[in-house]
Amino acid sequence: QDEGPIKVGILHSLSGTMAISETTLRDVMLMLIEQQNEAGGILGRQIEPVVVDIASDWPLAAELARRLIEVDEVDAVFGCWTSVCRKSVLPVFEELNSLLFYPVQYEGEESQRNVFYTGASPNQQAIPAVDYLMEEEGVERWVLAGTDYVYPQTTNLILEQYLLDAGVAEDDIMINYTPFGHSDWQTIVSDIVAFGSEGPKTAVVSTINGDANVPFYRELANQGVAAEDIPVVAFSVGEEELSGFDTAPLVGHLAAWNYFMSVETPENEEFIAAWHDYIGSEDRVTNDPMEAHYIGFNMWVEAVEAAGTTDADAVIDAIVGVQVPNLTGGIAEMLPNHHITKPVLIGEIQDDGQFFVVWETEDLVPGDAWSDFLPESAVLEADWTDPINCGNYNTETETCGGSEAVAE
Amino acid sequence: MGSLNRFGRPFLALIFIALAALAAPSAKAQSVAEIVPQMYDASLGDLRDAVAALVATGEDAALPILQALGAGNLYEADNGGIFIQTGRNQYEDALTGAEADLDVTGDLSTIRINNSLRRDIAAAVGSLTLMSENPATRRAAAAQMFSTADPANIELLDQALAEEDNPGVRTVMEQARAAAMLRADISEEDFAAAVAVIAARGDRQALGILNANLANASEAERVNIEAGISRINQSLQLWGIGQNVWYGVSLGSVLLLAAIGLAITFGVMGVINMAHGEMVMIGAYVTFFVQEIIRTTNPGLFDYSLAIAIPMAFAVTGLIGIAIERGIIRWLYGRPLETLLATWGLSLIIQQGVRTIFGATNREVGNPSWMSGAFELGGLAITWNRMWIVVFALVVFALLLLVLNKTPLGLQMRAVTQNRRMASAMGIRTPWVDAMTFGLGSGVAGLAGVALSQIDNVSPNLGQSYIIDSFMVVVFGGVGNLWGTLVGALTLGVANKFLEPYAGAVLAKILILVLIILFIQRRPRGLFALKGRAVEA
Amino acid sequence: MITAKIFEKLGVKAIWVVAILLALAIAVPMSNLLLPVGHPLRVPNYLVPLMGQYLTYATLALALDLVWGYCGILSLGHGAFFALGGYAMGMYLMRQIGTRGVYSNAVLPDFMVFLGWRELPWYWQGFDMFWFAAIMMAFVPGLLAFIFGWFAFRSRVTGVYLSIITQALTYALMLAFFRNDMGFGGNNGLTDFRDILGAPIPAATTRASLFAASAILLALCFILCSLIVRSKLGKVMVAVRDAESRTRFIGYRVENVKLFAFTVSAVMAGLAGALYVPQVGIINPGEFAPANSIEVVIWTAVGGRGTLVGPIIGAIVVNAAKSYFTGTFADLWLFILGGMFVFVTLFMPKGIVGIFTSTWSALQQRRASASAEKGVDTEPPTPPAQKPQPRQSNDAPDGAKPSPAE
Amino acid sequence: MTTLTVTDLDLHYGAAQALKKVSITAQPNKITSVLGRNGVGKSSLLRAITGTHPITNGIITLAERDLKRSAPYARARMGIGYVPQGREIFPLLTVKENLLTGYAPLKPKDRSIPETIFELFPVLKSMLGRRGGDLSGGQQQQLAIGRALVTRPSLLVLDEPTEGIQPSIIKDIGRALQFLRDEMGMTILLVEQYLDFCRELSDHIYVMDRGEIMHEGPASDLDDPNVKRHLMV
Amino acid sequence: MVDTLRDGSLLYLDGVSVTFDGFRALNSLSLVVQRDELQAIIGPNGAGKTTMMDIITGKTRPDTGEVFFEGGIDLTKKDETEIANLGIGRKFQKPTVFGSHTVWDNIELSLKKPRGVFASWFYTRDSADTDRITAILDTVRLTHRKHEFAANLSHGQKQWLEIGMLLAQDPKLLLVDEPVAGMTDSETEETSKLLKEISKHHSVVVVEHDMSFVRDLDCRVTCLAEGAVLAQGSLEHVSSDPLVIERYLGR
Ligand SMILES: Nc1ncnc2c1ncn2[C@@H]1O[C@H](COP(=O)(O)OP(=O)(O)OP(=O)(O)O)[C@@H](O)[C@H]1O
Ligand SMILES: Nc1ncnc2c1ncn2[C@@H]1O[C@H](COP(=O)(O)OP(=O)(O)OP(=O)(O)O)[C@@H](O)[C@H]1O
Ligand SMILES: [Mg+2]
Ligand SMILES: [Mg+2]
Repeated sequence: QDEGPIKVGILHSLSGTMAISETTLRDVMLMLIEQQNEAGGILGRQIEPVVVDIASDWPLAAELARRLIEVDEVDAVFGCWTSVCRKSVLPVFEELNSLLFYPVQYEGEESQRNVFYTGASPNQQAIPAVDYLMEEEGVERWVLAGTDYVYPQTTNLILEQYLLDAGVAEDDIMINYTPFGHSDWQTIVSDIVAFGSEGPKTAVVSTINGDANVPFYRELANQGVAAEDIPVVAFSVGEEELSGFDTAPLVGHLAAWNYFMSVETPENEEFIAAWHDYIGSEDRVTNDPMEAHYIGFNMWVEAVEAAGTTDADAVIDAIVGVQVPNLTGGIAEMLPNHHITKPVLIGEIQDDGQFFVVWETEDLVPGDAWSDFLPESAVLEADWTDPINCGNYNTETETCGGSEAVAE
Repeated sequence: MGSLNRFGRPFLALIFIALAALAAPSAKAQSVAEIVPQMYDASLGDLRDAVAALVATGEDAALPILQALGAGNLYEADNGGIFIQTGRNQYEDALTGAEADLDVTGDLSTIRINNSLRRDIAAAVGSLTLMSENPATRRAAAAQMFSTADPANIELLDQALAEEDNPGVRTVMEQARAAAMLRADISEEDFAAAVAVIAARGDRQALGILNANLANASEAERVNIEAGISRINQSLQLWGIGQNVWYGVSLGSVLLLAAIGLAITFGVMGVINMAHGEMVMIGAYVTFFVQEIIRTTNPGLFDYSLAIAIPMAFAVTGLIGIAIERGIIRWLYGRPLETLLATWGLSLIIQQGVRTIFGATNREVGNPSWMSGAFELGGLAITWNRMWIVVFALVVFALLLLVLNKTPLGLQMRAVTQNRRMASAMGIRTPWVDAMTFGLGSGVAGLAGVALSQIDNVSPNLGQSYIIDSFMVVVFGGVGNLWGTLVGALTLGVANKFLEPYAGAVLAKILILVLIILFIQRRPRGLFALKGRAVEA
Repeated sequence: MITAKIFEKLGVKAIWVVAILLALAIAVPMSNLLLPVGHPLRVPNYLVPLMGQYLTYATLALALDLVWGYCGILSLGHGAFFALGGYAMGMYLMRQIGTRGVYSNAVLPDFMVFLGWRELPWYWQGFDMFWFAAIMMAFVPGLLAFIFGWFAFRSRVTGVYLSIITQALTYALMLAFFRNDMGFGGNNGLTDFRDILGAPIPAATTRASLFAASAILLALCFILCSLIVRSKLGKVMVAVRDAESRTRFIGYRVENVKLFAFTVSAVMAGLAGALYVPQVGIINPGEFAPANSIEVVIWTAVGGRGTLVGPIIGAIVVNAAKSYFTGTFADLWLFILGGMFVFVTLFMPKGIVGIFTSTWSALQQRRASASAEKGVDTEPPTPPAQKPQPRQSNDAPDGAKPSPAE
Repeated sequence: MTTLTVTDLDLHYGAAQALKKVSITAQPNKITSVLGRNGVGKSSLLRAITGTHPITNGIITLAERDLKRSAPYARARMGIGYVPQGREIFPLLTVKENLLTGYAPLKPKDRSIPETIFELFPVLKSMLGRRGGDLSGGQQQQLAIGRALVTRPSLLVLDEPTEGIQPSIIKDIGRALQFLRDEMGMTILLVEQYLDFCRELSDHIYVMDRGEIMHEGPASDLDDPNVKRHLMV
Repeated sequence: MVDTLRDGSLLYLDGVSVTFDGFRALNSLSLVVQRDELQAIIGPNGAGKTTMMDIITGKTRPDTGEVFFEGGIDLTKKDETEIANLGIGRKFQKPTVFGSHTVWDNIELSLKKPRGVFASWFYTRDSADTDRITAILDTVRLTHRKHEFAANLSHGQKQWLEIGMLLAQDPKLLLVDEPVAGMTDSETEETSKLLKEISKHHSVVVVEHDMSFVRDLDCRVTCLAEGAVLAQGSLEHVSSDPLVIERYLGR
């Protein structure tokens, strides 16, 4: 049975609205697998990628996840970008007891035994970014602008609480939501300008998602919103998004991530070189979710080697505590809550579409599954090691909430 | 650097004294020649010190270095040298002015700065250029000082005002002085005068300054400021309505552009053209392609890239449209609903085709300089790209109207789509007319793509995001009526922009859809409904 | 002998279809549950919910065919009714989670807890009871269709205007459901279902039952549609499709006919959506996306509009192709599927079913012409190979093989 | 000279055969009429000649040129003008635009609307700006005839042109056809149910029944009981 | 006085005017149709004959004027369906039939039966209906084509089918717009006989340009011109009116 290749599923959108972001992740996974195979595979076996296209269609994602696990019998799946994708495949992974590595920053409030969250949770991205603006730029007024869906809503909820706790007046926070793919930003940008002209230093915290960003930044540039006056810090804008337009008028606007292509470390240089080589173009950029896949894949490889098998239960046990280098010179560790440690970097947009790191956390920040700034989840803890072995352990009642309590 | 300004050294010295307050308390004065080498491989903190030190030197040579650093044109070489970029691949030594020899220096890389440093530099450069010979530069410097509003600048501004004879620049300087005064410890009359100056300016920035001073003003001053604020707010409100109309018109023009090709293929020909969005998308990719070629072969032509892309996009999408008509649509006349199925299939194929060729990610399409930035028209801020898009949309509309109503081809197009068999019996070459009509509709869609590439993503999904709105516009306006499409697009645009501030972008969009549904109940054949026997079966 | 009468009204074709569906409803679960794993005839686990899902799609397509194929109402918003039914089911399933949610809140679903909701909104009340939820699955889509249709048909909105406002309807609903403030879970929708009627959803028996339920629902809907279509009401519907105003001058209330068909169709779509949700495990606003509704139109067209069987075949074929190709030719599947649509339009103008009927009638014809040479006035009503083209309607009628009155 | 000959023509609608081995000839300077009951294939014959419905078999020649492969517009360019049954006006074009569609086969220098059209149908002149579809049935019929004349045809094909037209104008149309025949040398092929009209105008008649030509002869044959039989119910 | 005229009549039009984009199609038209009366209407093209029928059947709303049916029913307040169900049937000038229904079904749909949704759904044809349809098909001579799609009929056959549909509706008032256009002379004669037969128990209004047909009908004739009544009376009377000759019949 141990003969033949080990199969790995790649579950990304190659068409539809999300293809724009996710296609790259498919490519990077194929590259990583190719590299691993050249280095001898795992457990002496080759890895075989199985690629499917979920076509930005979430029921289809669940269907294809099931098919990957049941028909193709993959041992681990790397995939999804949106939360709804993850939410829709999650029951499948739980039911069939397989592994999902999820590479994108998300709203938190989740920890599942079969899922490994290699992207940032809000405490690894949003909170440090706000801290930076408050301390370094002296921002007192806040525009929280986001696309109207769960990630921005949750993040903004957390941020709002955080800002109120930090003494910001309610009047000094403006929250604005726009539909997916919003393309006419004239009114909103001018509202931001108006809000910003009311005196104290103002910044925009943007959780605007995907396609909407290019027109948003173009409008910012055209209405002359300069970073020196009203900086915009974004959590969903990376190198990939910036490659769609001329960033010269936007120099100085910010993004908070755990990785930037411009970080100069040997690992990163090697990674970028390999990527350019693999994709056959020097123009292609790297970004944060790619690094997350890089980390996640290496962690899985380590765990499988350690466990000596690809069996899901064994890997789940073995992977907690696994440490692999990230691309920014630190070490990523898989925590018991299935999130990882990450550095937080704040970068300013440069005219070449890259980010210049202007600030970074001194230590790695451990990912927090349950936000401390939401009352209901402040008491929750996730720990997938014995004796707790629970995704939502209530530290007050000392019980494991939800289905596991019943199932176990 | 010869004479830096009109007043020479004594004046400069004065500036530097004034700026000393702003500069970090450095232990002892250094010379530019000493400071510059320290900028090599410096941390942001070190750079900040260096900037302060440079300002403190009082040397002429400091200004170009500061300007270069602010603009991201200051480079460090592997060998520790510091260079200023003077042109494409041209660098000169910041201290000696010698041309850089890359063999000696090694690779050059930009010295990166952050926002707060950028602000410091802007303030410093502002002060240093306040006496420049060029009025535009002086004006910019004054404007910079207005936003910095630093009391330390007051003396400097007084000096400059004494010499200033350009009335425009004077006003800005006075405003800058007033802004700075508000922060200083001044008498009540002076305060009132300053508030008046700023309130007279009447824009958002003025409002910002007044608001900022509200918090730490005395009781009497507060009354003054509040009066100023309400005056500004009043005028802003009025202008706000105009601004909203403009936003609406500009949104409407985008809708018009997106829809107008469909008004032909769907409105005139009756083909439920689900591949319309893909034609728009291809138009955008043609723009990308044209710009890409220009970038690699002749960057000087970049400002003309759109002028080149417009006919190219029209030709490319028009030809594709003709090919589609000849290959597929022509078999489907008489079964209009089937065109939905075929063109849907086509749109899938085209999208994936573009994704395969150009990749799934966004492609970079730049704005030529004349499409960038904004200008003020009274209290209206109008961005150039929106403004040109409005003009472009109207021109395309007018041309199309002309073609459809005033040329034999237009007449034949309408005749063919109303009764293909009879048109043929009248001697009209229906296959040719069909191909031309579909080609024209597709070509116009391609033109829309050129315009949309200037405000939106250029990705394989571009078309999808406009197709629904396009159908809404055409149907709302009344199928088969070009004027309807125009009025429909503008109405929806303006309505949207008036709802948005109250309801938010999401609800505004929902409300617009509900309004369309309700409107169609009142006018079941759209805004510009055709009436009479001719249409009622 | 009411059954005999119903049989007669249904016609042979419908009885066949219903029989096949019922056989499937029994055979597939039995094969999945009783045969050992690895048995060649066993339907694998993953296929059961997938096939169930196809059957709900088929029901949706059938519902669309009733209004589009027969009544000439091209609804580009039928996905909305499907999704509303799905949401009603989803709300029931959410309430069934009870304290097993991550925050252990007995009343509020998880997404409400972490977005800071304090109490259950009024419109969520009652969904913990299956009977109530079940009524809502039919009632909500039906009511929406009724209200929408009441106004639209009374105002005589027809043709593309109607199509586009149905599209506007589903689009508006999509945007509304995307909003977190609506209380339906925003873009994540409703997920993480546990039980349905006390049975755990992942269990094989539950899956099999859901499959059987989908097959039976489809069979019932097919019977209903057949009874409508083959009655005089069905003929009135076709008359409305061909020449709406002429129908009025004969004295039929066109708006009532349309309203009836539209509402019945929406109810069927809603029920289909309700069965769809537990089988895929999620309902999110993406189901309201206009493109989804357009796809339903496409399944129907591919299968053969105005034939009742066609949409069922179309829905299954297109979706099976999509499932297969997205998994197997991840980069090429859009070319294949898109090419398939173009091919069908060009070479199979009456859809897949059209191929069968035309070969069938060609056979019949050969037989007829072999037996007798009659001339222009040949008696047997062979459906013309060329479609009749009533001029006033933009909706070319086809299929609906005339059932000669005798 | 533009003689039209049709030889052994077969035409099908799907499986049903509407014309069987039909042969006719229409001469210049003559009005040739085709008569028959409803549904015998008269309109089908004209559709075959104008190319608006494909034929299964047979030969159609105009001035000795084979028309078999030509599209309707090519035939129009060879000089066939067609007044179809049911008017087939372009409903959303104005009356003027309807007339202008007749320019398509003309050389630029010939592009004008003959005054005779307005002399014949004065009502059209007063309604130039009205949409064709809004006209009354009879006005549409007049427009259809006028529209065909704009193309300056050498062969004029008319399918029941008097249908729905008021008696005085029917008389005018008759006079106009005679004028076109006698003065312009036009070849005219007329399908008509209105026997008196036919009798008065025709030079030559064909009688059809069940898709076949049953009789051919001069107009006076109309009173032949053999011919009458084919026209009776 | 006027009221008694109205009350006794089946159809009563008074002062009806209608304007399309400034063009006055009906100009204060007044017309009365008695019960069981056959009335022929003639008039130049564009006189407003079809428009008048449009108004009676609810397709067009008059700008001014009264339209009453059976004395008291105001037709201007009713829609097409209601008017049809009151018992006013119409044959259109341009034949409009249900193309994708067979000839048989076209007639069956028109049969006078309850028109409700559920009534239609649960309708079953009894032998009386079958007989009636067969009879109508015989009358309009389409029996041999009863299984043919109506779209496949020739122009004249569609005219006949329309007449058949009108007969099937069994209305109190039949509005027949140019029934014999495109029919042979002998068919024309048949049609006039048919209409005369029907008018024994129904009111019939016929619009025609075929004078010999109108003569055969042998009934009261109204000549409209420019939207108003030009002459009324027997055919001889009307056709000798110099204005009618000038405007309509020609010399
Ligand atoms: N919807 C409309 N818009 C504009 N004009 C109209 C409309 N309907 C009718 N008309 C005009 O009104 C006049 C009367 O038309 P109507 O069809 O009633 O004539 P008619 O008496 O039936 O003539 P015919 O004998 O030719 O059928 C005509 O001149 C026609 O052009
Ligand atoms: N589009 C069609 N599809 C199928 N059959 C048709 C079609 N058009 C005509 N037919 C049939 O072909 C035969 C000849 O029709 P055609 O229209 O040529 O008759 P016609 O002599 O012009 O009659 P009319 O005097 O009624 O106009 C008829 O039996 C008719 O039913
Ligand atoms: Mg005919
Ligand atoms: Mg008329």
